Amino acid sequence: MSKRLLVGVFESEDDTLAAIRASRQRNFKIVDVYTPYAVHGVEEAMGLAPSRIPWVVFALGVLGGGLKVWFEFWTTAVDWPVNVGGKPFNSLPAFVPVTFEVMVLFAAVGAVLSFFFVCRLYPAKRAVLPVAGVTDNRFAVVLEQTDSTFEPAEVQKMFEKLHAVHVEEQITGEVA
Amino acid sequence: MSKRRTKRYWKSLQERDAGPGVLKTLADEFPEGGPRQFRRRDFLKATGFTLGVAFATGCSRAPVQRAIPLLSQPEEMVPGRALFYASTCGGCSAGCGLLAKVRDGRPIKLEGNPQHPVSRGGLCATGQANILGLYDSQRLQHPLKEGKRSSWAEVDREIQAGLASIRGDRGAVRFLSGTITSPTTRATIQEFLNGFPDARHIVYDPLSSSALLDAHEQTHGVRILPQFHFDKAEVIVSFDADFLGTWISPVGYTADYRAGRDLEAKRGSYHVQFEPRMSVTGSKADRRFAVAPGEMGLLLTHLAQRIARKTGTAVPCDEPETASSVGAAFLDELADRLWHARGRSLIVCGSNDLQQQLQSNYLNHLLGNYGSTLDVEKPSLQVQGSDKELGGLLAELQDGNVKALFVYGANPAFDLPGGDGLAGALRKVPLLVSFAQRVDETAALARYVLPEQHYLESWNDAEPVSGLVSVSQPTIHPLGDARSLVETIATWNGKPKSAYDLLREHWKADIFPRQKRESNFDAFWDRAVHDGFAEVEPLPIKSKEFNAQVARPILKAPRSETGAFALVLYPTVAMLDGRNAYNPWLHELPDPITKVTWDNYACIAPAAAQRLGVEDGDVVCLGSSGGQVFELPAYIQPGQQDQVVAVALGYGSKLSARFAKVGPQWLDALVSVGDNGVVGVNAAPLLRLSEGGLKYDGVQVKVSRTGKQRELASTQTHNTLTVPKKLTPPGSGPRQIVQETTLASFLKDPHAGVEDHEEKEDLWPTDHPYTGPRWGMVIDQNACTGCSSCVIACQVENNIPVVGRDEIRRNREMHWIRIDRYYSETESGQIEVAYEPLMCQQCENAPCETVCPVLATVHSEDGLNQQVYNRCIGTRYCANNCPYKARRFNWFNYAHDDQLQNLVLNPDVAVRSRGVMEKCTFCVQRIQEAKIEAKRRGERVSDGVVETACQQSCPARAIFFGDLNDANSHVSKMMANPRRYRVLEELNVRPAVGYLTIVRNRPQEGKEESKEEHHG
Amino acid sequence: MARPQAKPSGILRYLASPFVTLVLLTALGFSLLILAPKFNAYALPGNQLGYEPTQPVAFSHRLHAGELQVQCLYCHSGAEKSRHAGIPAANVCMNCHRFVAAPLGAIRAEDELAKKEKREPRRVVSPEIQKIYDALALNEKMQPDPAKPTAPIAWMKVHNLPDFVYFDHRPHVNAGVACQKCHGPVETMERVRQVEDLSMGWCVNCHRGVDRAGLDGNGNFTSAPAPAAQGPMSVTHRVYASIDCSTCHY
Amino acid sequence: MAEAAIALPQPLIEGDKSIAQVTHDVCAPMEARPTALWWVALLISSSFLLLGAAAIAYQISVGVGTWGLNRTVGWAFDITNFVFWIGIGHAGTLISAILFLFRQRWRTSVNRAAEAMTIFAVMCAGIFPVIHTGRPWFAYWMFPYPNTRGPLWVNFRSPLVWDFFAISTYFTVSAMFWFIGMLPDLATIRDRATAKWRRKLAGVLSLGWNGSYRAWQRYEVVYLMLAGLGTPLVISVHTIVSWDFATAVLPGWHATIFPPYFVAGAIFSGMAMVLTLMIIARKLMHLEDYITIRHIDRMCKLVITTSAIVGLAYGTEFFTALYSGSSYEQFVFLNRALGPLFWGYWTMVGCNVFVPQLLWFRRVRTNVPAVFTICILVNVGMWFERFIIIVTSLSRDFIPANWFHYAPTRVEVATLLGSFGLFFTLFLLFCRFIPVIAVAEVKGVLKYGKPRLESAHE
Repeated sequence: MSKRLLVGVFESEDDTLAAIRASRQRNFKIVDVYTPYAVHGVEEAMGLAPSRIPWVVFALGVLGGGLKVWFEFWTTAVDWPVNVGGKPFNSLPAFVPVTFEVMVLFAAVGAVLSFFFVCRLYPAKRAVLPVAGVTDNRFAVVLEQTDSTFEPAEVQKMFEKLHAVHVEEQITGEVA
Repeated sequence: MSKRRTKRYWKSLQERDAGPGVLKTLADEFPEGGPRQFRRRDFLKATGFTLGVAFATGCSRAPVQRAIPLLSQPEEMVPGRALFYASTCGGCSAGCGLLAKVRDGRPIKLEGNPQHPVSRGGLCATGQANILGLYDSQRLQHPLKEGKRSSWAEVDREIQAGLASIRGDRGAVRFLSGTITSPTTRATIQEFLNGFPDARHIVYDPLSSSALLDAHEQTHGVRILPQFHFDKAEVIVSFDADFLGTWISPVGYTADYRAGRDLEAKRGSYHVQFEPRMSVTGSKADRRFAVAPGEMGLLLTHLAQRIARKTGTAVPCDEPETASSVGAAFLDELADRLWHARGRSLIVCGSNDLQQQLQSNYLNHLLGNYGSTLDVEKPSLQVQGSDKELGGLLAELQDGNVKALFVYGANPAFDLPGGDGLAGALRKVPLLVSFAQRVDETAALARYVLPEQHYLESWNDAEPVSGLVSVSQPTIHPLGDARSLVETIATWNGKPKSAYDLLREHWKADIFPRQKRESNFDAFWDRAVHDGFAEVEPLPIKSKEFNAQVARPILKAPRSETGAFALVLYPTVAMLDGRNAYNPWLHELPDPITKVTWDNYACIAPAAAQRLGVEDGDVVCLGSSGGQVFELPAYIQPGQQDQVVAVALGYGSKLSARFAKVGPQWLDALVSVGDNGVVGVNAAPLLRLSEGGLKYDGVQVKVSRTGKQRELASTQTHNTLTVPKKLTPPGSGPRQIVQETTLASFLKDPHAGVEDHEEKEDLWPTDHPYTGPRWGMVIDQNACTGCSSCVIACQVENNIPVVGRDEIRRNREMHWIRIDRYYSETESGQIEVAYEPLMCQQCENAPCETVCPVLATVHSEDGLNQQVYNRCIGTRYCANNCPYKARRFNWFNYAHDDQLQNLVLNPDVAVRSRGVMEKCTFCVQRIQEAKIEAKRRGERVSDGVVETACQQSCPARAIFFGDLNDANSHVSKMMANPRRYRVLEELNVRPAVGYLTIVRNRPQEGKEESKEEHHG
Repeated sequence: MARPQAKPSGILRYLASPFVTLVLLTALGFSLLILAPKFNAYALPGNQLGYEPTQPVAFSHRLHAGELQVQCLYCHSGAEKSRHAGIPAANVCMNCHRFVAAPLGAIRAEDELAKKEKREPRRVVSPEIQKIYDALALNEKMQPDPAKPTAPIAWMKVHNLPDFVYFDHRPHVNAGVACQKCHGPVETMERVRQVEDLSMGWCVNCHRGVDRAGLDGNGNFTSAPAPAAQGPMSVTHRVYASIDCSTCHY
Repeated sequence: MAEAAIALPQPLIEGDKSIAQVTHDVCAPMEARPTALWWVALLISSSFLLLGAAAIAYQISVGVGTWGLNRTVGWAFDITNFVFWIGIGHAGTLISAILFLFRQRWRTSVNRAAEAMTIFAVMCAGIFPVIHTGRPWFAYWMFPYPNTRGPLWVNFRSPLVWDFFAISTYFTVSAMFWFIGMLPDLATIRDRATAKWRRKLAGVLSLGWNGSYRAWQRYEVVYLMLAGLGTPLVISVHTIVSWDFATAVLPGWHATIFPPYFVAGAIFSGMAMVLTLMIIARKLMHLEDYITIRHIDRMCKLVITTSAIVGLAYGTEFFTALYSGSSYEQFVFLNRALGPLFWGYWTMVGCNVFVPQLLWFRRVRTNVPAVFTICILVNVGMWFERFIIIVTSLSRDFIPANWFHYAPTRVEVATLLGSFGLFFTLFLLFCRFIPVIAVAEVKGVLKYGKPRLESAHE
């Protein structure tokens, strides 16, 4: 299932933002935007929904902390209670530091893994770039030619007006 | 199986390091055969049952261990269970009773025999340490002829031939020995000497009390040593007699002394000590005066004159008193107290000066102490040496008149002042035979060296006190080809017999008739062997009326050269006269007073040191007028007389020439003992044999700095409870680590001197009720004399390694129990000493436990602070967090490569490897054994069944141990004693160890009750 | 066309699947978690589960303890009164083997053979039992032969514990723990084999179980459980297995 | 223009760089052959590393006895170094996490290096708790894993177990934070690399990052999450380290002031170390335009702030001791100031309290050599702070008979030098192989302080 794409390449973030806004205005389907750094405002311009990762992180943090406090209680007061320095078997206050650390560890590892998972990032993944330089100094706006109302030449003109350095058409089955 | 033969496993480090050789060593050690009467110990052939001698010879996946059962198992012998044999300590001539704990055929621990009348349960540090001598791999294994290996047959033949020719020539035969208390040995020697026309047995003691005996010869007509009864004395005045430390029979005297100060019975004797240096005894004295040795006679005379006036007898000399450093007022008061307690007082004098001893006798006579606190009817035989006879022998030797000299239990070439001259004279003796366990200085000169058995491997006896005959029995098959003296002499006498037969014969003939209780000799003998001693009629004494005429007043102190110091030579608790110089445990034992190990040194008074510009560890040069020069590190000793330099005897011995590599060897390890490992410097050349006596304080020396340094290996560097002045927070006094009071205050309020702390409430309700026993300990600091016997007892019991001088210098000693020693100064300038034995306090709220990450130290249900060596990873956090610093860390793998020496290891205690923490466990192995045995019998562990090693050995009975949950146990009662406090109680760690205050019999210091001083 | 920038190959590519990685990692984690407690039984040095060494004398526990029903404590009498159960001294063997020198079958066969050959039956001694006689240096008349040296039998120790563990047979035997509980069905074994791993967890879990539910797991404490006030070391509470460290480590 | 310049904040990056220039400036030195200076530096630092490795190998094979510790002083150089390095590590997380949360955009020039420093410092620190044990081969027993001993777990009441968890969590989170931050830059390297190995390696590590904004959006969220988690974490780590002492009974350790005192001290020493490294890096790597005098100035302000907190803590300790009425406590502090280690105490006070006062002067703050010297002194002072706290409290605690001194051995000194060797070796390798400056982040702040001109791209 191939797609016809139109890629506009820009040199500055302001131009890119303008191009995104213009495309949105015209209801073009923006496949993605490629930038060398996190450009502020693209999110709103593209109309992306907020990420749900924070919820995952929160849940994992609660889970980690809960598991740990249970584990500490179980090991010291249930499984093998030992008299340590005359302290009670369930020395809850002393369990706080480790619980906190494990909570943070679960949350942080969860955050990173879920980020990798949702972004489909994994070691040695083949990087697919729309055009060269998007990790250096180029900004790319990728539009999908959804239907016949999409006129590539017109869009190219629009991009060029917004100082696009280069506009090209691509056919692919893979670009996400 | 062969395929897997790549990996070697071992059961213990000793085995790993030794490999298959272990088996060989062990086989050599337990040779087959042996005298018939040892049949019941034949199990030794097969020792090594299950654990003792299991060995690994390189093997399969599993460590191959063999279990070798006995061929025929004696009834009383169960592998893994200890047997106790009553015996007599041969460490010195005091003759204390001991029980040898034997596991699987080898003695592993010596304990005091509680029934023994001499020692009554205690055993001193040297006695405890003697067991290491048994397993000394440098002990002589066979006879030597001219330094080369020989055989008994050869030496017997040659010596007998030599003796025959001397007998023919009517040549002089001399037998030189230290005090021999064994009646059998004495009789055997006498029988041997009787076969020669000119033969004499000469007895001398390197730590001589000859003058004491000579004085009694003059005053009582018999040369005896009276038995002292310190328990009966209410006032004890000691003139430089270190009777709690090294003098004659310290263990017995300590027991007596403690009985006389039993505060539970409201008894508190008054002890005054006059001495030039700080001795163990002086440190316990209620009033102590640092007096130059020359002044001692004056003081005796001054006191005698005062007492004489009170008796109304003619004062021997009424010249005006020469001023002394003590002050007339105190002497008046002392005379009053003595007079008040006449018949219940005791004067002892440690000097070897006849005149002083005569004065001392005279004082005792005036006070009516003979017959009460001094027993001449049942005298002590613990010291018999005669310096006069020694002098005679030395003269004979110089003249070359002695044809044969036998030396037994003595090392004249080392411990007499003769030096090279004496060595030359000894060399001139055509037949010089030395009976020795090791090649000492004398043996090195001898033509024949005959290996003498250790007292734990031979039969012997002793009569330390007239009428008390004590038995020594073997506890192990002899380890080498040694032979006991009596067997050797019996062979020469032409009647070769075993020591056992000789002993029985002698007993049947001489000892058995002296008693009437038993009519059957075998029953008498069995009982004696079982008990370890027999009480019989004392030897008859024909003493005369006291002859006061011989005690002439001493009116003048000897004049001293200006700028010179009086040199005082003294024995230490560990080394005595040097006979223990081979023993690393004793070298590593901190001196009770100085806390220095592995050295002797020149003790100098603080003021004198300041004058000389000398500090601790500065090497000073001692030069005598005779041109002798000694270099020794200085040690600043508080409480020492200003014009005195004190040096310990017994060091610098050839026996110690083995410690070059003692301790861990690593990058920064310093060889810090002397050449060849010799420890210290021999000070014996500075002794003087004059006026018929060995003089320990007869030399004047000039002291000068050398500019060299020698850091002393001390286990305690801060000596008082007051912190340095500039670091003292405003308003804070000395730390209340040790709490003390005076007798008067104690009698008013037994709780006096105890700092109270309010009971702190727990944050949480406790999860840990102690429903079973709860072990606890109480230490009576008033009873503790600092003798350090507990330290060695603990070391033997708990397999504590020797770390060597360099490690001690780095403050890494491993002793689980240490005795902290603090000095304090009274308003009158008297230096007082407080001892505080400190081991793990087994805190209920133990700070060490909370911080261990791996649960290697946790609390047991009977209140012990357990330390699990195999779980420990060695973070040392517990040791840091221990307020008592009672924990010890294995910084290295300490040497366990001497296979023979390893036989002393207690099989019930793990040998710790490097990197783990260890500490006092309250002898948990003994607790476990008692618990299991009690449970087997369906009983509770009854009070007194578990005795910790330190408690067992304590001559002063200062340690109480038991179940705190048992209200009737001794320890519970001591815990409830009003004198009880806890160290650092304010930290609320709740130690299970309580301490009882020190009660000093002197006026209270400060404002309150300053006039109170006389007691009931 | 999109330009692939880096081209992973082979195994990397396979591993690159995040799903595979995740599954593998999870599986690894779980298997470690599950296997860890059993690790000792398989790999760790010093563990001798299944150890069955050849003994110097082919002594059969199956015959003695199984068929002949000799009590364990008859030979291993130390178990009652000492830390070590002990291996019997040769004189204990001689209590029976003074008279029994060979299996009955062998003696009968010799008897018959002798009858057949019309001679006195010879004394039949099994080669294994002969080893005991040799150890004790006995001559044919069962008398010590002074010419021969005695030589104790060096048995192979089967159940070994590390140096830092102090196991004591006494409390176990006296509390009524069956020997088989730790040593397995010795009465069925020709040669003794180690059937338990003797790990600390194995000891501790048994101790804990006993404290909770008695020796048989049914609350039977042999004698009545002690009133609480008397505490764990109480006399009546004979079955009490402490899990204090110092029970075994000192 | 002049008006605009006044109205706008000063640019964070100097030299009016274009985006491509930024990429080039940071990446070019990595792609070129290493300079001789770099080789010399690596040679020196790696020889120290080898020395330290030899010392550790010797210590592990022979025993902890090769250190100057004794039965009174059970910790000294080992734990001093541990706390010192952990403290150093704190600045990295502070700059990347806390300053990120506070939207301090000037952090972008320094955060990469600071985070790297954190990780290397934690690695240096992590060595010491392991090697200080008597049996390091059993150090893993601190982790509660199922075992054949019952199972026997660990003591969760012990601060050392807390430490174990805190440090491993801190290391993991810092490493993840660093890696996530580096992801876009790795992609940049991959895409401009000419060397095959570099392209391959960066290709594997960059996880297929392609600058997609959908990823950027989540990236920003995760980065924020990690910063949010890292901030309490960094505070907890040094708090827990301080509890190693504060939960103990020793006078001078047993103090509630320790957590804030230690955290402030950690940030203090960390900032000083960041400054030290940045000053070296900007010279060596010619990054003066990115790490500007203004960066140094701001970090100096942080140093003086934390110095003031630390100084206050020193004073508070004395006051608390005085006020406590406990003579042990009072003695310990008198002993610190006037006892045998007085020189160490006054080195600490001088370097940590008095010397940083110079930073009140702007002229000092903008004088690079002066700042460099002050920072070195601060680190010396902070090392001594830990040493003094540990050793003086241990060497003279409750019972005078136990008092003993401590002196390090050659092995300990070599181990300390080795930890510096490890740190600088790793840092030098970092400079060579990883962009020292967060390229993607710097690009984001390029326009900061520049007039936004419509025709910026003629």
